[in-house]
Amino acid sequence: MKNYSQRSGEIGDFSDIPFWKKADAADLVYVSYGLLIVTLVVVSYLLGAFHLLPHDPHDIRLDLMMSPPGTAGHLLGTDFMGRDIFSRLIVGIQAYFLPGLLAVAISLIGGSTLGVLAGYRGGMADTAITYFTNLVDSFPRLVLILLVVAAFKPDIYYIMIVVGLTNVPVVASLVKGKILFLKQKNFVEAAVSLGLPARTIILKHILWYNCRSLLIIQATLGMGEAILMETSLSYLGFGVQEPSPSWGNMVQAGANYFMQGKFWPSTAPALAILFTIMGFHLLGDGLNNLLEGKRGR
Amino acid sequence: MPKTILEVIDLKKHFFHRKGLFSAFSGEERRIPAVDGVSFYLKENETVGLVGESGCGKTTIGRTVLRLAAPTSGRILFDDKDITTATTEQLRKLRGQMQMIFQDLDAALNPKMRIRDILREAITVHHKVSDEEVSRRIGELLEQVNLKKGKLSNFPHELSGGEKRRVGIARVLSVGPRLIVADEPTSALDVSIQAQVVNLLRDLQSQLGLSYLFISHDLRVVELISHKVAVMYLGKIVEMGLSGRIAHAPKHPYTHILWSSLVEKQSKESSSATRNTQSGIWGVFDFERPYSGCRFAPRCPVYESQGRPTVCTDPASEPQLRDIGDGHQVACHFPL
Amino acid sequence: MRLSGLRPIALVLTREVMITVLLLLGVSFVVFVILYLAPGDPFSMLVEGQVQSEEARAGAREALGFSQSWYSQYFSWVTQMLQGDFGTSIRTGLPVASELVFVGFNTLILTIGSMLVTLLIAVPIALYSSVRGTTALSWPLTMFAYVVSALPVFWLGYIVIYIFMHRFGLFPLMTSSSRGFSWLYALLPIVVLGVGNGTISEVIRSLRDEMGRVMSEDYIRTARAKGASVWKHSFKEGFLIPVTEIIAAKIPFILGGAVIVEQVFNWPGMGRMAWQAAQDRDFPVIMGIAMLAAVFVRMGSMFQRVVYVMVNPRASKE
Amino acid sequence: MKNAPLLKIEDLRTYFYSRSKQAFIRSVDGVNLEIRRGETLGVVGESGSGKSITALSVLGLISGGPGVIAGKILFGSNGEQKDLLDGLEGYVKIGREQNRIMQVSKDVLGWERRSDEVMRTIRGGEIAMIFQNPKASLNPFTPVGKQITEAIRLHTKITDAQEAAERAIYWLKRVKIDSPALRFDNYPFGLSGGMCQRAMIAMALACEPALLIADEPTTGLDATIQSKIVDLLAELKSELGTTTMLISHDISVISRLSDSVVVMYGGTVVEYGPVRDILTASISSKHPYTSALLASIPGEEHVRDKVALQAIEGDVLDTINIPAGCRFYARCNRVTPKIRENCERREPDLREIAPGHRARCWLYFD
Repeated sequence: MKNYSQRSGEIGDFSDIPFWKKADAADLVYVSYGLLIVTLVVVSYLLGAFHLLPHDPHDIRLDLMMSPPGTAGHLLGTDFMGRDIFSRLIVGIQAYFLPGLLAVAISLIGGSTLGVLAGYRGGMADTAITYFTNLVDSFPRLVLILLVVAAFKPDIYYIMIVVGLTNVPVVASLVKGKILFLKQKNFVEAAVSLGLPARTIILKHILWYNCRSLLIIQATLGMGEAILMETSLSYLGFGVQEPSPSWGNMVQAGANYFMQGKFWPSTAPALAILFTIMGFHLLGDGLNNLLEGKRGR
Repeated sequence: MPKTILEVIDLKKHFFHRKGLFSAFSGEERRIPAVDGVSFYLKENETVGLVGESGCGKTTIGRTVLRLAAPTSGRILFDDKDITTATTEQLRKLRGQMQMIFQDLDAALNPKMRIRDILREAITVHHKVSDEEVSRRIGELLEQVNLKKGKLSNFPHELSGGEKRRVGIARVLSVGPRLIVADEPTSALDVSIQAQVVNLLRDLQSQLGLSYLFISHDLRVVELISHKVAVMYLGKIVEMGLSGRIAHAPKHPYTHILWSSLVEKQSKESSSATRNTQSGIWGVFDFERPYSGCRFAPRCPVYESQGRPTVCTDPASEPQLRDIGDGHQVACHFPL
Repeated sequence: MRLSGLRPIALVLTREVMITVLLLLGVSFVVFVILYLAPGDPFSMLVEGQVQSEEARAGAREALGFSQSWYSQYFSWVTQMLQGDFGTSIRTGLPVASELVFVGFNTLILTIGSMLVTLLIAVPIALYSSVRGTTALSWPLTMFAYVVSALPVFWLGYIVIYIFMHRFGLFPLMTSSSRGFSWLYALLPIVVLGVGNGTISEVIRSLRDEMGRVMSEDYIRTARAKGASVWKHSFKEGFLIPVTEIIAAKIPFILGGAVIVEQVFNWPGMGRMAWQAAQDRDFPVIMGIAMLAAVFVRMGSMFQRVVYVMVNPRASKE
Repeated sequence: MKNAPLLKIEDLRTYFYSRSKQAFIRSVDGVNLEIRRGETLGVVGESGSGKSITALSVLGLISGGPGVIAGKILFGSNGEQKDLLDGLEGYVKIGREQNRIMQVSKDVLGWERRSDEVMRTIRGGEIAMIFQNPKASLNPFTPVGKQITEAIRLHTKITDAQEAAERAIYWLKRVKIDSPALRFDNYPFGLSGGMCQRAMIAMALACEPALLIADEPTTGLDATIQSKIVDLLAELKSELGTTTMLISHDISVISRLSDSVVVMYGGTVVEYGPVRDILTASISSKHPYTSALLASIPGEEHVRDKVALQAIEGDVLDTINIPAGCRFYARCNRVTPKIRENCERREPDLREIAPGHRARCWLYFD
């Protein structure tokens, strides 16, 4: 059974219907959850940056080694060196926050530039960008990162530059697609024929009005991607190195104890990864549906 | 004697399609002569209609004339000035005087902008104008296109087709053009709304002294609104003249077929006579089919009834437009 | 009829092979540039690694020299590679090429298996939700997809290993000493990578959207209007083409995931080897792996193109 | 029974729902019409008048909720009369406020299943349909001939592939496609729009349906091709005598091919009658919408005298916002003071104003 009902009263002016009534309930839940996660991440980042933590994350307490969650003062327990897991989780955000923003910035700026070049100018630029996309797609991202790590040094910023660069084609093709859609509707031509300068058309009409939601969504997805990459590489031992905490190297450090049935040292960061990445994904998809109206009529 | 505002001399616009990735090396290209040597002129306060089947190049002419696309060869004179090689910046200035109405209702309307902002932007493109002046101009434009003020704060998707078209026209008028290329301005609209738009365009012409290049496949509308009509076939004008003569005394077999197909649909009993003139019309209409001589010959009933004269298919004697009196021009070896 | 049907496929294949060659050259160039710019001149190390004997190496050093221009260095390296010489591993001293065959095969099994697992999970969900729209089941299914896509695959691996170790008393790690190929050893990593490669929700979404788009095409309406099977008519465009596209597009992601899963399960594949090589700065190995991975990816997209051309009569005309 | 109409639609309602406006789009809102055996019924109307949705509702091809919510579609091809919406009430609950439907609960999936069951033998076999935009309406992945063969094998006694193929070629020839045997193997992308529409017509007629629904068969084609398609339809009509429901916004097409005409506006029928009464007779005895529509089409006299067209003021009715009174009231130029109140408040019925001629207008009754 599906229910449909019309508002009683005068139809005609719909502007007084609040946006959350028009939207799909699921999307609102997605976006609220996503925003909650983003807020938590930002707040935790700031807490970590100013060292406002329950415990010093580097404070080794051999007497408290492997205390289970709930031990007095240690909400999530301690790890194999007796360090507070909760504090280390908060500090772990330092590992990906700024590098992740860098990756997102690279992909958005690079992607919209190339996308505009390919979509607006077309021709050779388009062909070149297609090849660039194919080239980037030919590398598994992680293999490329391993190569860079081996050649230079295992530095999280190097890794994030690669992540950002490899996301450039994704953003570029989306921006290009949008421009081609607008072109197909003669929108760009109409703007040119009105006499608008190319700068206004590209910056104001294309990027600002028509690509902004797309870019916001890509930013959230890109951040999720960056977190995944950072944690994966730290897990593999190439990202953030002990004793600096990262969610990835925390999982790795807890792995041996996991097999002994002591779950918490690796489960806490793993769940943090799960819920955070999910938050960014849900935020992206929810925003996509809200702003672009993928569902319903 | 009204001044000539637009003159097009032997305009050609060819599109090149590369056949694939490696064709750049092999030089294998597909050439589509969308516009293949077209000449005509448009006087001030006059309307020239451009008709033809889809894909015959009429829209391309409109775009090229406004230099939205660069011509392959030929010359375009606007106000006796050659704009064929004008720079982007020169063109941008010229756009204050020549405008285009697009077939797609949404073309002129940024979906994320309110109608007021769309009009404001258009008003301020070419002139620096104060805010009061902008609102005064907006009010004036709304009156000209007969649109309610309440619509100003709406977004484009909240408007009906007719309203969108009116906003599009208001946007075009806001820069104060003298020449408007109207590309199928009524085809996306309902019959009852079409009539409103046709009337509006005619009123605007008499009020503002506009000149129209009116592109449409709707023969009745073209006949109604145009002073002169040019009939296009495969990138060429095959007949041109006063609209009444084109409609009622066509000389080119193709023009005859176009107009009789209108009557055909209506008349209950299609006479065998008209049916005969249409024989052979099933030939597919496209640029890729090779032809030599007259490009209409493969579909031409006269060519058939004359016993396929060689002059029609001789590459050396492609029929050219020639005057047969009263400014009526036809490109046919055997005019009706 | 049959033969004329094969011609476009052959054409596409040649085209794709040419593109692949071009892209592999590009890949090798990117690899070269990275190593060329890296500190400690790893590229010279690499070229040296390709030369077997000590005397020859000295000769090569002389021949190549540090003063030599970058393009001749690149050229000589590519020529060596084309002759099947990927150099010798710095760590083991063995020729890289023969090892690549072994690890490549292992990873290929892992990749193909995981792809199948991903599709087995994603396709039914996508079909269900594209046909049924929103139902009571959509919410849990969607959530499942999101959770699975955000799940760190290494941790998922631990859980699975833990369960098997404690519940079934099995130790599902592929150790170097293990002889033979136990199906369980093979199956677990495949399932873990298939579930945890992070692409499931995207696969579901793109399949569902594509199916939905095709279902609203005019020709599907025609099929319904004439009483024909909608599935039959939508199969090619709504299922076959998007699935092959997904396979081609997701291979790099699965290969990336393989690096981690092979690590967790001690699977002797490319990923583990790449990890080891990155730690040792064993450039001949890591390069060889990068090239091999690129070959895998291109093979996937070649497969997709061939299917597309076979299915779409229009594509073969172009 | 013999004189019963082939298709009789009673009070059909097909709604859609706009989430953003929280309101129903009342695309088809109480349509009544009938098609007699052997006749061609023309359905004229502008966009949003509900003409295509009515046709799709008949075949049960509406997707998107709530869809068909009320009415009867009586179809009787071989003796018995069958309601194609039989049992619909079991799947739909309707809530009204002041005689207007404001709530609908529908078991959409259940109804779809049930409808597919009822329609299984009807679709393609008893009722065939051709669509606007023929190029997109043919499966681009299958040769044209195969698509026709499929229809033949589904709905006729011919099940042998070879025989069906021969039959398909016969029909391709019948719709005047030159070298039909060659075209048989062509994919739709290799054919022109006119050719595709011919193939669609062949596919629809190959199963010898009792009713053919042609939804805007000429729209989007070039003028010369349009007239050729109309010629073909006229010829097939005289040869086969297939009962046809012809939907078009193009009045010239309707007037050429139809015996009776239905004029639709804003989701209802506003006028019904023989074609000569409605599309050619004097203004006096017609629905104001019909006469205004006819007047707004450019004709000989406009061109000759260079006079302005008589446009209908205002906009096409938005079927979300249906007024309480006459749907055409806001745009009507023939409201008299005497009937004004009725026009504004109450919707008129579709009533007979002359033998065989019905209109929905207060002008003709009080």
